[in-house]
Parts: sequence; structure tokens; C-alpha cells
Amino acid sequence: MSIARDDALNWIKAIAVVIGENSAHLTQLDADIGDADHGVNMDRGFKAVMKKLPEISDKDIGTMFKTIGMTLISTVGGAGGPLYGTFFLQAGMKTAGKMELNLAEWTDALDAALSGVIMRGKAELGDKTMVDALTPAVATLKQSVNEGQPINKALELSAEAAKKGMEGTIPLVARKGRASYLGERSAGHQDPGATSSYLILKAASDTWKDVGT
Amino acid sequence: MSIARDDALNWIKAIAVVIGENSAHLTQLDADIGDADHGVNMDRGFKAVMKKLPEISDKDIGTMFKTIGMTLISTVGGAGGPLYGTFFLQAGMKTAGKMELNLAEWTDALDAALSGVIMRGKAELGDKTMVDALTPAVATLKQSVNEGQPINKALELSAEAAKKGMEGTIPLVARKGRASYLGERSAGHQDPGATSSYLILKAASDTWKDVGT
Amino acid sequence: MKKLINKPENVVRESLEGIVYAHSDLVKVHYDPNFIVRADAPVMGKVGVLSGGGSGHEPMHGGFVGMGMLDAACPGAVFTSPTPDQMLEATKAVNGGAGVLHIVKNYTGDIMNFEMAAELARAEGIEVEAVVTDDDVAVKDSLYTAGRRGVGVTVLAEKLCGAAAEERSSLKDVAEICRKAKNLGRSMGMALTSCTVPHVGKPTFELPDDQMEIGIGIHGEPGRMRLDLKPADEIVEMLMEPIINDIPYKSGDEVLLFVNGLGGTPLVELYIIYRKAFEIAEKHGIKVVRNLIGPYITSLEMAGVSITMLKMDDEMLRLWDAPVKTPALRWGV
Amino acid sequence: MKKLINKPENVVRESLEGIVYAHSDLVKVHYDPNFIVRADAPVMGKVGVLSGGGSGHEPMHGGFVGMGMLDAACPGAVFTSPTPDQMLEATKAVNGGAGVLHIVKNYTGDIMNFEMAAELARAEGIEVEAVVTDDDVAVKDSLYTAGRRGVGVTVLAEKLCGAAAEERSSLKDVAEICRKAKNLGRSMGMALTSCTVPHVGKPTFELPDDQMEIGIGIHGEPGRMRLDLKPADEIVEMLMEPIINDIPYKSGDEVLLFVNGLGGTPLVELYIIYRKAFEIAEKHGIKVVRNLIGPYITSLEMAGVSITMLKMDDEMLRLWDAPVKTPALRWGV
Ligand SMILES: Nc1ncnc2c1ncn2[C@@H]1O[C@H](COP(=O)(O)OP(=O)(O)O)[C@@H](O)[C@H]1O
Ligand SMILES: Nc1ncnc2c1ncn2[C@@H]1O[C@H](COP(=O)(O)OP(=O)(O)O)[C@@H](O)[C@H]1O
Ligand SMILES: [Mg+2]
Ligand SMILES: [Mg+2]
Ligand SMILES: [Mg+2]
Ligand SMILES: [Mg+2]
Repeated sequence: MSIARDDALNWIKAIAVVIGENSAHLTQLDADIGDADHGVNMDRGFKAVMKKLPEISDKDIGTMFKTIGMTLISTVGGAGGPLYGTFFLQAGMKTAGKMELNLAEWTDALDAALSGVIMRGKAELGDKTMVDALTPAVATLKQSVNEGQPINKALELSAEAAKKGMEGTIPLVARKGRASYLGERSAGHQDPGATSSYLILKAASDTWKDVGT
Repeated sequence: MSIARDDALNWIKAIAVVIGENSAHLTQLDADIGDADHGVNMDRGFKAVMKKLPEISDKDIGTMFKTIGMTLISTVGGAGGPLYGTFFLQAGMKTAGKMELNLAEWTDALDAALSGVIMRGKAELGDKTMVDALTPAVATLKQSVNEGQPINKALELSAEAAKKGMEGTIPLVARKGRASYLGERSAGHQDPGATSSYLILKAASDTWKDVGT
Repeated sequence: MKKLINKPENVVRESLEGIVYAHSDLVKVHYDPNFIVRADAPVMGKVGVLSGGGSGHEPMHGGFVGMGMLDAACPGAVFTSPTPDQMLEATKAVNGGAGVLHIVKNYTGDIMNFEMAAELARAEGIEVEAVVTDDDVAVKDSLYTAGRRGVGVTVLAEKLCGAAAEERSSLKDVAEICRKAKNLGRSMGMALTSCTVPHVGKPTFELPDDQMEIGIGIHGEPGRMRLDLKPADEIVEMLMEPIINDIPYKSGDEVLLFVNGLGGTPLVELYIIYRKAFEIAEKHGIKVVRNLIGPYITSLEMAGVSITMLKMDDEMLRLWDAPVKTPALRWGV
Repeated sequence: MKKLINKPENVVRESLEGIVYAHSDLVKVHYDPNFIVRADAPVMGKVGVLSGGGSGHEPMHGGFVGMGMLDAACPGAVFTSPTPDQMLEATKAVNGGAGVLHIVKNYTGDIMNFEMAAELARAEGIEVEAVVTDDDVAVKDSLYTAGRRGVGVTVLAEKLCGAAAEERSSLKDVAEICRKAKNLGRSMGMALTSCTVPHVGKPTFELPDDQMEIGIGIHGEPGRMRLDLKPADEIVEMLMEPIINDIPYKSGDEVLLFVNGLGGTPLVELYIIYRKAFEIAEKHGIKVVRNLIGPYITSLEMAGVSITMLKMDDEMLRLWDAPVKTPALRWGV
């Protein structure tokens, strides 16, 4: 089995819901070490994405992801906008023309998305950013591909890895983004971007929990 | 017996003390229906007066009162400055050249002082101003003169009358000064200027309590 | 009390010292008695325009001293009118032989101190005229009270009179311009928070987090009524309605619309207020031909806004547009 | 939350509408994407000077659009950098054929969005240069972090670059002026109170009544340290010392001293701050040859102040004194 175009569509809808539910939480995390807007910005972005869906629901996955990327870029602002925009743009390039994805293709897409984020933001692992949640998730996915794991299992593992990565940002001292201005004082707080990244991957695992091998 | 120049001097010193002690109280009363500065202004004024005393301690009562009036005018500001300045200027005119005052002369001086305040501020009895404390005090003094009361007794009665007049301002609706902007809302508060006027007359009664007939 | 000050008793003095360091090209400051005069005072043959009042309303009045506006400003203690000796000395310092106009805000203390100063100045042979501004419609006017308070119109009158004096108009004519502004201008304000007088150390009044004071005075005098917080547009309606209906302003009138911040209100909010005030004026057929937006007559750090409308004619428009060069208001030069 | 607004999501839009009503003689506003351009944009043959950033810092940047300063400003959501599509459209709208300078404050979000916009504009054949301001010495600079924040110098750079562009300097030269300001200017700020982001509804941080935040950012980012409240003079010393010692400024230097209010601080306090800052500069033999005092780069209603010093040379003095006609800064015309 594989991730069909409609599964991808449902994933996007699930993200919009979970970001909406966690908007206040993400904003509070950002208030602690940033400027209190991450949740609001992401929520504004995915509400705009929801408005766009009708136009693209019959398109291929690549077109869908690219449109979402463009929409996020023009509606989120802040650091989150270009980063998540690039994330979906890159995933879109990898999946251009595809109407369904197998685990390896999904993994390639996320890998490209992560590289895009790193290219745009120049953050390294341990800088206390979304990269700390995305990197282990992509690594686990690659491993699952080698191990021939069923998709839903692989997604579950990647979400767990993202969760660990997210929690791992708590003790870190930020070296990128607004939180870095705090220096030592940024330690002890969970990074909002890593949190939204986890929520996005968790949404994939939840949405596609019935997609087997 | 009579009020000697040094008694007058002691009265002024007593006013400076009592105004200092009640500065916060007067300012709070002014905060309720005015602009929270009456105590501070009066205190600033009488502190300046204290600095001036050395220059005038050997002068006659009239010169002393006039100098105090000028000092208050140039240091108090607000409504209190011109009013109490005029109060002492007028009292000074009446007592020009005098080294001591009997009850009738003291009464004339206060009567002139009150007229000066009314001339300057155009307030009538019941407008919820210092006039409401000063008027009954002067009236009682005149009565005491007719009755031939001893000075200390007369001063005690005038202070009591001022106190009643001061308390009588509580239910009044202000028609003059800042408090008048409140209209009905000014009722239920004691007028700060009436309060400082009472304190000034009470200080006379306390200072001169041993001055008999 | 959270303030960027040293000792409360030094607030006025130290801010005057800051003005000297910052604007010695525009103004001169005299201490004890305290007053600010334009750098080239007295200007011979020109009417001197003088105002003054308690401190805590900055930039009014000191920030308006300079070419095209005030010749002198007398700052009193915070929220306390200045004293006659300040006004007298300042009047002498700006008397260029053509007389001096005193622009007085209608508060009992200001009136009485300026009256005494005028008496003293006249006694010294200086021609003095005084005009009292009383534009605050939050206060019901009446012969039996202190009358309406002088607020926003004062700022506009100072600009117009300064320009008229610059044109070498006579004292009589400059005073006439001031009366015109007084008669054609109305204001009303509201507060979201109180302010704290430095030497008092605690807020002048308590305002619950969900309430606002409509009709507030610039010294924190309580206003007309206390209401639950409302959206900005409704608040503007509550201020504009009494302003428009007082004189009243009629369809076809051309006005200057002045949205003033009380000290703690950010500019972004003032533009939201201006937006609605403008729309209400236009809805009444009132044409907004000039505007002023910002904190010009403040109440320390109070969060709130006041709106002023001034009906303009060609002469007033010419005077408003005339060059002005002061620390707080500057154009045309 | 006590604010003079309607709905949090309408704050930016409604304040833009207020600007249109108030300043249509100076600026034009475009909605969706949001940007403000000077009324006569594009000025043919002139370099376009564009800046932008989150809203909540008014008058920066929109209040600086006009002759002699910015050609365009892109307002993002409150405290959120604008998006590349806004910057792209604004860049096109002010491109007079001589290229466009992007003045970018150093925040990760601003950098990334402006980078994308520049890439897109260049793809459309528009010559774009970007200069990043990063003058906040409260943040230790380092290759391994986001680096220093862009604050007060941005305002000064916008004035200088706007004047240079007005003189028809080339894009290269205008960008060079900007780099000069970036290299010669340093800032630091402090807060007495937090600010409340409208859509958040509660203060960004909690600051006890007896404490202050030294080194605050203009988005309410916590600063270097939290200390007990101190008298203004001591606070100014805490800000001036790191500013002076960073580059450092040396005896004999001529500087512009900029004392900026963060939105909720009254002018009277800013002059008390300016007084001490001036005295400290003079004590170091640093000559204050120009100044700017007032709320120009704010953080909503935050009570606090920031100080900026910019070393000036003859060229910069000429550009600073050049005429400017914008809603928030105006002189010489
Ligand atoms: N250089 C970077 N690389 C990757 N992620 C980053 C970078 N800078 C910031 N981030 C992420 O962005 C998040 C903040 O996003 P957001 O609040 O929307 O932007 P802003 O900081 O501009 O307000 C941070 O929590 C962090 O995870
Ligand atoms: N017209 C007036 N005539 C007499 N007394 C007045 C008048 N106006 C005000 N007062 C008195 O002055 C007091 C207020 O004085 P103060 O607070 O020093 O002046 P201000 O109101 O200018 O701040 C009032 O409580 C009242 O007793
Ligand atoms: Mg953020
Ligand atoms: Mg008072
Ligand atoms: Mg007073
Ligand atoms: Mg942000």
C-alpha cells in the first residue's frame, strides 16, 4: 500500500486542525523564548492553506505541496513562514507529478524538505530549532525504509523520533532564531518550531495509521 | 494679654509642621476630587516660608504676613497658591506695623484675609471650598469679640467652627475649583482646601492656647 | 511607581536641563523662576505669545516654544499651575514692545496665577492680553462652576497665534485669533489607565482592568462616566458625538481633526482612532482639511486618547500651514 | 488587555486605513499584499529605499515613508516580519529604474523573507541590494548565533539613505551609506513594563513592580538581565557604557544621540534620560552634534527607552539635515 493523493490531502487538513488546537500553546512557548507569535502565525498560514485546498484537491501531490509552500510563504511571515514554506516547496519538487507515494518516496520528500529548511536557515543539529525535531524523524524514516517497515509503523517511529527531538530542545541553549538572544536563559524551554514540526509529523502518523505495507 | 509678634511667628512654624504632617492626607483628599497635589503644594510653600523666616523674625506682624503671602504665591502654584497668598497678604495689610494683636485686631485680619480669598476666587459659601471653613471661623471670632471672650477661648471656638465647616463640605457638590468638574460625583468627599484652612486655624488655637484675656 | 526619573522633586528641573542640551538652537531656559523662551527672544516689534501650565503634559507647552509658535512657556510643578513670578519674568523676557498674549487653560489655579501675573506685568507697563481656552465638552459649562477645562484646542491656538504674531499682527488681532480657536474648537478625552504623579507615587485613580473613564481630564480628574471597555470604534463614537453636537459642527464645515495620545498610548492605536473619527466626521458631512495625530497634550504615562475638532477658515488655514520650528512641531523650515 | 483597538486581527489593516485618511498627500497604501509607498512613487531615476518589519513599532517604518526617507514600507503582522510577496510588490512599485535598497533589521524571519523577496525581484530584472542593521549591543554578536538585533540605527539609516537617494546617488552608494550607519551606530534598550501582543491578550513577559529588564528587544524578547528598579541616571549609565565601549566611541568623535521611547514612556522622562546620556557622552569627550528624542521605534505600549549613538561625518551630517517630509519626521520643507 501507499500514501494516496487524498491521504496527503487529509494530512494537510489534519495539520490545519492540530495547529489550530495548539496555536495558543505554540504562541506561549514562543512567548517564553521568542516573541509570542509562532502559533498565531502558523495558524494564520494553515487557515489560508485550507482556503486554497479546493483549487488543488484534484492536482498531483507535488503541485499540492508546492502550492501549500507558496501559501505559507505569503501568509505566515516571521521565520516560520520561509522555513515551512521551503519545507513544502522542496517536498513538492520531490513529489512532482506523483499521485501516490511509497515509504521511500515519502522519505525522500521529507529529506528534501529538511535540507531546504537547513539551506534556508543554516541551523545545525542542536541549535534548538525545528531542525532538531525534523532530523531524527528523517533518520528514522530512512532506517525504516532499509528495514522494510510498513508505512504506518515507520510514520509512528518518525513521529516518536520527532517528539524526542522536540523534548531534547528543552535543555539546549539556542544558537539560531530569536531565542538565541537569550543565550543561557533560553535553556529550560521547549522550542516552539520544533514543537510545530513534531505536531506536523504526528499528524501524518495519525492520519495514515491505517496505511500498511 | 494679646498675640505678640513671636506668638505669630510660632503660629507660622506650627502651620509648617502640621501641613508637613498632613501633606499626604491633603493630597489624598485632592486625589479623590481634584488632582492630587494640594498637600504637596502647601508643603512646598510652607517649607519655603520656613526658609524665609530668619529674614523677617525681627519685623512687625504685618511685614511678616505679607512676606509669607508673597512666598506662598511664588512657590505653591495651583489654586492654593494665589488663595493662601492673598489670604496672608490681606492679613498683612490689616496688621501693618503691629508688634502685637488683640482679639479684635486678629479678627479684623482674618476677616480681611477671607475677603481677599473670596475676591480672588469668587467662591460663595457652599461652593465646597476653603471659604466654607474660613467663613464660620471668622463669624465666630466676631461673636467672641462682642462677647469679650478670652483670646484662647475665642481661637478654640473659631477652630471648632472651621472644623464643622470643613466637615460640612463632605455632602456638598463642588461649584468651584477642579472638584466642580465632577458635578454630583464630588459629593461625599471632604474638600482639601477647607481641610488645610481648618489645620491653619487649629494651629493658631493650639499655639496660642495659653494666651488669655 | 515605575518611572524613568531620579527624585520626584527633580523631574521638572532635570527635564528642562535635557531640553537645554537638546534644543539650545531653538530655545533658552531660565531657572528659578522656571521658564523657556525662544532662542532669539525678545523679538522686537512682535507680539509675544506666552503660555504655561503644570508639567506632565509634555510636549505642551515647552515643546512648542520656537519660531512660529510660542515665545515663552512657564512649566509649573507636575499638574500644578506655575506661579505669577514665573509668568511675570517670562512676560518681560519676551516683550518686544508690541505686548504679550497669555494663553491660559481654564483651570482655577491657572486663571488666578495668570491674573496675578497680568496685574503685575501691567503695573510694569507691559501690555498684556489673556485668552482662556475651555474646549473640553466632557464638563458641562455653567456660570456656577469653574466651567469647561482647557485641553487640545490650546495646542492648536498656540500654533495659530504664533503664526499670527510672526506676521506681526497686533496684540488685539493675535488675541482675536485665539478667541476664534477657543470658540470654534471642542474636545473630549478618555482613559484606559490612570497616571501616577511622581511625588504621590501611586495612581491618581483606580480603574479596573475591564473599565475605562470617559471624559477624563488631563490631570487625571475623573470624567463623565466609568464604563466597561468597548471596541475602539464605539469609544470614538462616544467622544465624537458630544464634540460634534456641542457648538455644533454642521455639514459643510471644514475642520482640523486632532487625535491626541495621552502619553502611554502607542501611535498604532491613535491611527485606528483617527480612522473612525475621520469616518464619523465625513458621515456628518464635515470635511477634514487638516489633521494632527500624536501625543501633544499628555497626562504623564496615562493610556488614553483625546479628540479635538477645530472649525477652520481661510485665515486659520494660512496660519496653520505657516512655518513652525519648535522641538515638538516643525514644518515649512 | 487594555487597548484602543477593535479586533486584534484588524489592527494592522485599520491603522493603515487611518494613515490613508491622514496622509494621502504623502503616501499611498496598497492592501493584500500590504505596503505603503510615497505618493509620487516610483520616482524615475531615483534609487528606491524600502524597509519593512513586523507592525507594533510605529512610526517605524510606515511613518517614515515620504520625500527624503523611505519610498516604501512593508508592515507585517504585529511583531512578525512581512512576507516576500509584500516586499516584491513594494519593490516593483518603487523601482524607478535605478534599483532598490532593502534595509533589513537583523532578525531571522526578516532576513529570510527579505532574501526570498530579493531573489524574486532579481528574477524579474530589478537590481536589489540589501543591508542588514544589527546595532543592539545587548546581544553578544557571534557567528554561531543570529547575531545582534537591528534597532534604533535602522531609523537613522532610513533617513540617511533616503536623503542620499534623493540626491540621486547610485544604488551602490546608497547601500554604502547604509553600511556606514550600520558600522558606526550602536544601541541598547531597557523596559519598565512588558507589552501585550493584541492576538495574545496578555503581557509577553511578567516584570515585577520593583524590577526592570535591561537589554530588552523591541519584540519584548527578554534582555541581558533583570534588575531592581534604579534611578534614571543609573539606568542611563547601564545603557551608555556598553554602547560607548562596543565599537568603541572615542574622545573627539561627533555623534548623533537618539533617545527613543518604547511606546508607553512620556516625553518628560525621555528628556531626563537625554540629559544624563548627553552628560555621559560629553564626559567621554564625545561631541553630540545632532539628536533625536521621541518614540520612533516602539514596542507597542511598552514603557521603556532605548539609546542609540551614531558616529557622524560631514557627509552623514549633510544627509541628516537634508529635507524630509514624512508623517513622522519632517523638516526643511
Ligand atoms: N535559522 C533557523 N533555522 C531553522 N529554524 C529556525 C531558525 N530560526 C528560527 N527557527 C525556528 O523558528 C521558530 C520561530 O518561528 P516564528 O516564531 O514563527 O518566527 P519568529 O522568530 O520570526 O517570530 C523557532 O522556534 C525555531 O524552531
Ligand atoms: N474659586 C475658589 N475659591 C476658593 N477656594 C478655591 C477655589 N477653587 C479652589 N479652591 C480651593 O483650592 C483647593 C485646591 O487647591 P490645590 O489643589 O492646591 O489647587 P489645584 O486645584 O489647582 O490643584 C480646593 O480644595 C478648594 O478648597
Ligand atoms: Mg516568534
Ligand atoms: Mg489640586
Ligand atoms: Mg493642581
Ligand atoms: Mg515573530
